[in-house]
Amino acid sequence: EPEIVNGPSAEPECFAPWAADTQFFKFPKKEGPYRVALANGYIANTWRIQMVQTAKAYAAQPAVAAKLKEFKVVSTGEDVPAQISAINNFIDSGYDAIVVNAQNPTAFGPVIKRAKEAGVVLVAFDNILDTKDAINVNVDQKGLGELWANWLIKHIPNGGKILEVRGVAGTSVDTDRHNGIHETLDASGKKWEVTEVVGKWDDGVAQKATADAIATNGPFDGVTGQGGDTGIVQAMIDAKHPFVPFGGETENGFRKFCAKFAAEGLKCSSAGTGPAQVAVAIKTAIAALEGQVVPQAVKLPLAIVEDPNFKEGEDYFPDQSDNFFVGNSFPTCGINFTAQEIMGQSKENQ
Amino acid sequence: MKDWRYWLAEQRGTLLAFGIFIVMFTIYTSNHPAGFTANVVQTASNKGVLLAFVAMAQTLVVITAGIDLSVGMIFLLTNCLASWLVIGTGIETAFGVVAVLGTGLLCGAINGAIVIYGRLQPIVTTIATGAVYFGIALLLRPFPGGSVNEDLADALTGRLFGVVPASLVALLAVVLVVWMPFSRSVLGRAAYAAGSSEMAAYMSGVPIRRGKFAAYALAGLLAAIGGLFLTFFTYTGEAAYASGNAYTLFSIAAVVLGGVSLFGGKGSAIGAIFGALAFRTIGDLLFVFDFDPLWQPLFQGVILLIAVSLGAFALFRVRNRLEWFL
Amino acid sequence: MSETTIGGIAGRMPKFVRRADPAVLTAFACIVLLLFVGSLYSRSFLSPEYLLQQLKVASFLGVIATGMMLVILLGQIDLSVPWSVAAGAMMACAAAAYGPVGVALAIPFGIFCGVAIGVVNGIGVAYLRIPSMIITLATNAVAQGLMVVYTGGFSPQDSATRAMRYLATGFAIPGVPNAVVIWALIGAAMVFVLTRTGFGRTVYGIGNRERAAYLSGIDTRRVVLIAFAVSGGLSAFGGVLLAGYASKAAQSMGDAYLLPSIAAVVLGGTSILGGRGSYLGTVAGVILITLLQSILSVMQMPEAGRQIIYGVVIVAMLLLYGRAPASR
Amino acid sequence: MDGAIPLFRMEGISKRYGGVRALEKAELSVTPGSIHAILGENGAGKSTLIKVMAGVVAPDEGRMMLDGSEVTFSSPAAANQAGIVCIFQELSLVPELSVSDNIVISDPPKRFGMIDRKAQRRIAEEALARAGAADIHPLALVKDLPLSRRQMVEIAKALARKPRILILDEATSALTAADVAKIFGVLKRLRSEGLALLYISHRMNEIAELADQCTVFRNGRNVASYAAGSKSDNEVVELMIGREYSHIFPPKPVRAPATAAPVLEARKLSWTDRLDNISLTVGAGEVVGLGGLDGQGQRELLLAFFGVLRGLSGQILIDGKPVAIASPAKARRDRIGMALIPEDRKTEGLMLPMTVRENLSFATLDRLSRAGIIDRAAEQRLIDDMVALLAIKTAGLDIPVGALSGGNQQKVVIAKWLMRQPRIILLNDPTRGIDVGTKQELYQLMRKLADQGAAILFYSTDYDELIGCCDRVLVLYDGAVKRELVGAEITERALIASALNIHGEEMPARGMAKGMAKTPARGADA
Ligand SMILES: Nc1ncnc2c1ncn2[C@@H]1O[C@H](COP(=O)(O)OP(=O)(O)OP(=O)(O)O)[C@@H](O)[C@H]1O
Ligand SMILES: Nc1ncnc2c1ncn2[C@@H]1O[C@H](COP(=O)(O)OP(=O)(O)OP(=O)(O)O)[C@@H](O)[C@H]1O
Ligand SMILES: O[C@@H]1[C@@H](O)[C@H](O)OC[C@H]1O
Ligand SMILES: [Mg+2]
Ligand SMILES: [Mg+2]
Repeated sequence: EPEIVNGPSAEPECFAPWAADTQFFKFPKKEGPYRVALANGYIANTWRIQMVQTAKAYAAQPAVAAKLKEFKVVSTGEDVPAQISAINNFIDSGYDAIVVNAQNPTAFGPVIKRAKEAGVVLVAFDNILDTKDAINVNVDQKGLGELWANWLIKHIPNGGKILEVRGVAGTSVDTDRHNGIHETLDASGKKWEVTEVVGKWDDGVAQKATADAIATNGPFDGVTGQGGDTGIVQAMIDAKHPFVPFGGETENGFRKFCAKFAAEGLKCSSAGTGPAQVAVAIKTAIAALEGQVVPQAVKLPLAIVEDPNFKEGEDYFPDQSDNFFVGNSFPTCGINFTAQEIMGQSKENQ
Repeated sequence: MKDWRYWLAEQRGTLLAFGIFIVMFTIYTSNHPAGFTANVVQTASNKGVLLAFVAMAQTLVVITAGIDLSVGMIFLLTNCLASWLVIGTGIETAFGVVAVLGTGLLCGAINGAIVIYGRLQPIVTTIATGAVYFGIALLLRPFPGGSVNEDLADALTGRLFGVVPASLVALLAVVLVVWMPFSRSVLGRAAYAAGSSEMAAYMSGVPIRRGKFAAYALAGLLAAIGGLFLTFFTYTGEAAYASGNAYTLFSIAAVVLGGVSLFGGKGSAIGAIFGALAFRTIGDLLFVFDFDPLWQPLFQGVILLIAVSLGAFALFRVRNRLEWFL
Repeated sequence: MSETTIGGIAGRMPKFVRRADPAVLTAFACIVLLLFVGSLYSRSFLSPEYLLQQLKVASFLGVIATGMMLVILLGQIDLSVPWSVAAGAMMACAAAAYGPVGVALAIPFGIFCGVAIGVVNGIGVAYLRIPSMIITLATNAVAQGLMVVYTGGFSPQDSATRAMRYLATGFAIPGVPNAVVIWALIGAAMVFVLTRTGFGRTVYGIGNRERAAYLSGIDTRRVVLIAFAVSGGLSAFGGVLLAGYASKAAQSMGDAYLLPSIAAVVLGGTSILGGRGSYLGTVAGVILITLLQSILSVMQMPEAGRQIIYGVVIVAMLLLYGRAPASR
Repeated sequence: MDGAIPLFRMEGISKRYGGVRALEKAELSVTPGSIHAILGENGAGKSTLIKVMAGVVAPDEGRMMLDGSEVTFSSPAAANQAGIVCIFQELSLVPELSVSDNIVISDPPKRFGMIDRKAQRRIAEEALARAGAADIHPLALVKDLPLSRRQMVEIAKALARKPRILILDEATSALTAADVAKIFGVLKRLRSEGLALLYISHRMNEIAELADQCTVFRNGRNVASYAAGSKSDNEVVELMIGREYSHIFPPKPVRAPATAAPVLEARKLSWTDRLDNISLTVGAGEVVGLGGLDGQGQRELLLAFFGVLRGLSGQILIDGKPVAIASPAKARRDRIGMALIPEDRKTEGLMLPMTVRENLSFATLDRLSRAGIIDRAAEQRLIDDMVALLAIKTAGLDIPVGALSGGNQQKVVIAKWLMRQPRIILLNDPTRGIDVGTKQELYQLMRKLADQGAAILFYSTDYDELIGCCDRVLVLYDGAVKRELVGAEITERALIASALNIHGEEMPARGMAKGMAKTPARGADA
């Protein structure tokens, strides 16, 4: 059970508190090296694969490796109870810290209780936990929606027709982003007509939904999409829809399009946080085990690139896969992976 | 042939599933860093029991030579409902439990009514009703959340006398209260008979419609018991489409591992329970072996492939090739 | 729509339509009804662009459902569709990373990977007599595992080749998307195989009574194996087309095709028990599912409502024409 | 016996299936304490009639009276309730359930609302014993029993329901003489207990032995009713088929001793514990019968030749050369040219929902196709030939074969193989359930095929057939050939003696022998 202490935290640049009222934890210092586990849920998409690869690479960095006795990763799939059981097993097997990408933000109450009793540090990232009893390494999803909306407001000064391609219904990530977009648009005082379709964070689904929307409700003056952005642009190209301002995530494919068609009107804001946040989460866990002060909720910086700043070889990689998420580094935390080195790593190792 | 040989022949599927489970679970616990402890068993049984309930549900329908692709969605729907209703005072909680179980029963009854009285094919009927149930679940819980009577939840996911997992006891109770009476009732036999040969059963004056209807309805009930336990296990409700589908597909795998014939008329829910527990242990094995994380899904797939292929060994004993086609 | 109208229309139609099952005709009537409903909602619903666009999207499902139908006619099922689709797409794109030869072989290689999955399914079902419902589930898991390993370990190339893009989105015939042409070709081949070849007859025969087919001197196991291989190949080809459409491959590409492909086949009047069904029905089923999905999508209804309507409409349509005959 | 008051009466019953008139104003009266036989050729409407009676099929018109008051049955269960119990040929046993489950299936004994398994077993054992089938274990699964045992279970099941009216639709068609004898004993006892029995069979001798009253059906109508024994077999058959009838069996040729190597030969064939060192030959032009009690390995022997069994030891030779036949696909190839008419036409011979056309050409598709594509004109020609050759009665080639009557279905099975012009024809009890007229055609066909050079191996449960058709008969007992009967040696007495594995001239006890000995169809045999 951590002590609740006053800030600031160690490495305040990296461990930025989420909000002014965020609490700070100080766990009893444990002697290293530590046994740390990563309990992932879903595995079968590029984001997650990239995340797992980054976690491995981070744990293998000499400075980090020196602090770790064991680093174990288990992916349990979409099933929440399986993930809960995996965490319980980690607790029972005496791991010191467990890093979680939670399948469900609210389902881990019993596990959090148990971790607390056992004195295990629990750090959630990406899909975080609805709790004040575990550490959350958090992306400002609502802020992301606000950012995209502001981008559209800026580029479509008189209001107009917007296509919003949403993510997976029911997830907090989707809801937060959606709310951020709408609150900001409404607050702008301009007239917006928003067509919502569901793209499920998937290029294929998003592409199809976009194509349908263009055919029945188009053309649009601006587009915002969370995930599946490459597919959305592709659908616009296929339908010969004019290029319009676009607020989207950080897929390499999307950024390639943004760079290529900027002159024709595809003015993009590309923002999000890459899978490397797992490294921040591990770093936080180790800091907590070392008895350093850490915020209960860490706010991750957004990796933002906006038109006209898309730089080849830095913000996007024309020769590389469309699928990975660019922006894999958190310089403030000393985490500087490029996505390609992560996704290419085992090839080079061979 | 002696009586016990007939019994053995009848139970072969169940015994094989039991054997597979024991072997896998032994491998698991003997490699587990914590060993064979009450905690480890409790964790495994809490997880296993959920699938076991859904697999029991699937068994009932499969026995009638049908298939229920909506069990996973009923499981989700009742989970979402329970996260609203199973809370508050003892009376309120009890009412909530009854309402949740009643809802499951109703969903199953709707499936049954459409398949039997509407004369539609079960597979596509339940794909469609599954979508409806999921839609309702999403209405109930657009976002994960809600709560449950935690005392009840802890009691049912905890341990009795410090050793016996309460969830296993609950599973046993359901077997005794739902499965045993059903399988020995006239309706249960009608369900088996209809699954084995509907025409013959009809000609023999067996109440096939009622038997099948009961099977579908009880399947809904069992899925709801699963949904209730999911709520106890997670304290919340969530309409997660992928996980609903996953439970449906897993339940089919569990049923087959448990020796229940997908052609109907043969098998028991007990076998399906062991099939479910064995299937769940495949996932647990990841935990005790040091696999590269990226190879884990492949490992699970291969183990599943091997497990489902075990039954094929019986093939080598077949001396009359016509037996392939039974 | 009354029976007489259907009959009247049918009278003027070509022979193969007149001989079609009334269920299939009703399914087409349902399509007209859906279009009508859609047009109430949005004018552009009946525009040629929109309809062609729907047909194009339908053709991916159509290609996949063709394989599914073959397997269902045998009384089996193929649950490995999701990762067969994904593997086809991913492996085709992967091949393109290996120089001009790779680019040239991308499409066949993608299909080949699907065929390989199908062959494992077929061996399991035909030679090991494992129920298809479970062996295909297992191979799906294995295929997923392989793709995860591949993605994590091999710096994947996942952009579609020009040829793939052309197949999915180009226009060889002005106004008709290539994907539609491809579906039509595959459909025509399937109709031919099912109605004119010994293989097709055998498929129906096995679906009705494998024992009798075997005792008629048919190598039923080979037929089952081939059917699964074809199903895997068509799923993978669907994946190749999807990758062409999206210009890239992604892991979860196939997830959205499993249940709809089964639903489409059954909505088209094919018996899930095997041995009965016509390809025309599958065409109707595919169009029905696609239209329904797209109407729900443009209606901007929240997901929950969409799911409910989707389910209710399918049941309603089936009650209209998909009922089994009464027992007496 | 005042059997004059009808217990049950059907008046003006009609039933149409599409264009087919299965029943046309049919009448029937059933009196207690008597056995009423129903005769008629295949498709005459017998089964339909009793299905109406048993609540399986709803009639289009007509009425039924039980004890003088009108009744309608909405389901088989309702008919059961009224005391009408029917033994359908093979449709009404549930294969995955045990024998005892099946016997009590419509009304299992209960305790605390659940099925009382002990009581159930008791009832089953009693019923099996009553049916003379105590050898069947009540826990055995029905699907594991051979057809003849299943029929015995059917009968036990019917008896367990304590019927007032018991209907048997070809219930003995797969039974051996010994079983038939037992069943007849039971039926006669039931008659004396006052039950009304309806008996459908195509075996004239059975009817002669059992029936008190006979009704002949033709084209869905009852064309004649008469007291048993008041008409000669010839007259009866004429009533049934509407034409004169003589010489059931074609004359056998006088055979010259075989010079060429036998077409089909087995040497020391053994398989599990079912086939034991079997050696035999079948020459071109020869009809060789397989006799013996049912279940002595005859079926397995045919399957062994046809490539269905694994782990055979011994040798199979075709034209004197050893061959390995690993599947029916290999067996039917030109080099071997074998055909098997299987035991159960519904599950092994036909694809019931498929059309007559598709079924007929199914085994010949390889020859009818070029590059996999079926030559439809050639297909049509062959089908036309076969339909003509076997006089298959069907409303068209594009209706489901399942809509044909049993006998015509059987003809389709045979035709589908004759289409390949096989050199070796294996027949597994091919006349089961088919009417005398059709049987006669079949016997003639067999002889014709033999004359054209085919080698025929013919298993039958009907001794008359073996006597009438075969040049030689091999009698099997416990998987081994116990005796070979040639030419004039093939007599009923010899068949029975060797079937029971009795040596010399001693014969079984009188009652038994009478049951076994089925008097040859009088007046018909040459
Ligand atoms: N369900 C059905 N659908 C179509 N036709 C039918 C059906 N049942 C019976 N028939 C037809 O009705 C007629 C009478 O059939 P039924 O089975 O009563 O004859 P049967 O006298 O029992 O013949 P068999 O001696 O071959 O058993 C036949 O022409 C048959 O094809
Ligand atoms: N699905 C069906 N469609 C058309 N006709 C059918 C169908 N099922 C049964 N029949 C008809 O019902 C009649 C009786 O069928 P059933 O299977 O009871 O045969 P049976 O008379 O009892 O036995 P057998 O075949 O030995 O004569 C047959 O004449 C057959 O034509
Ligand atoms: O945060 C999301 C991540 O959890 C999912 O796996 O991929 C898409 C991301 O937007
Ligand atoms: Mg009949
Ligand atoms: Mg008959």
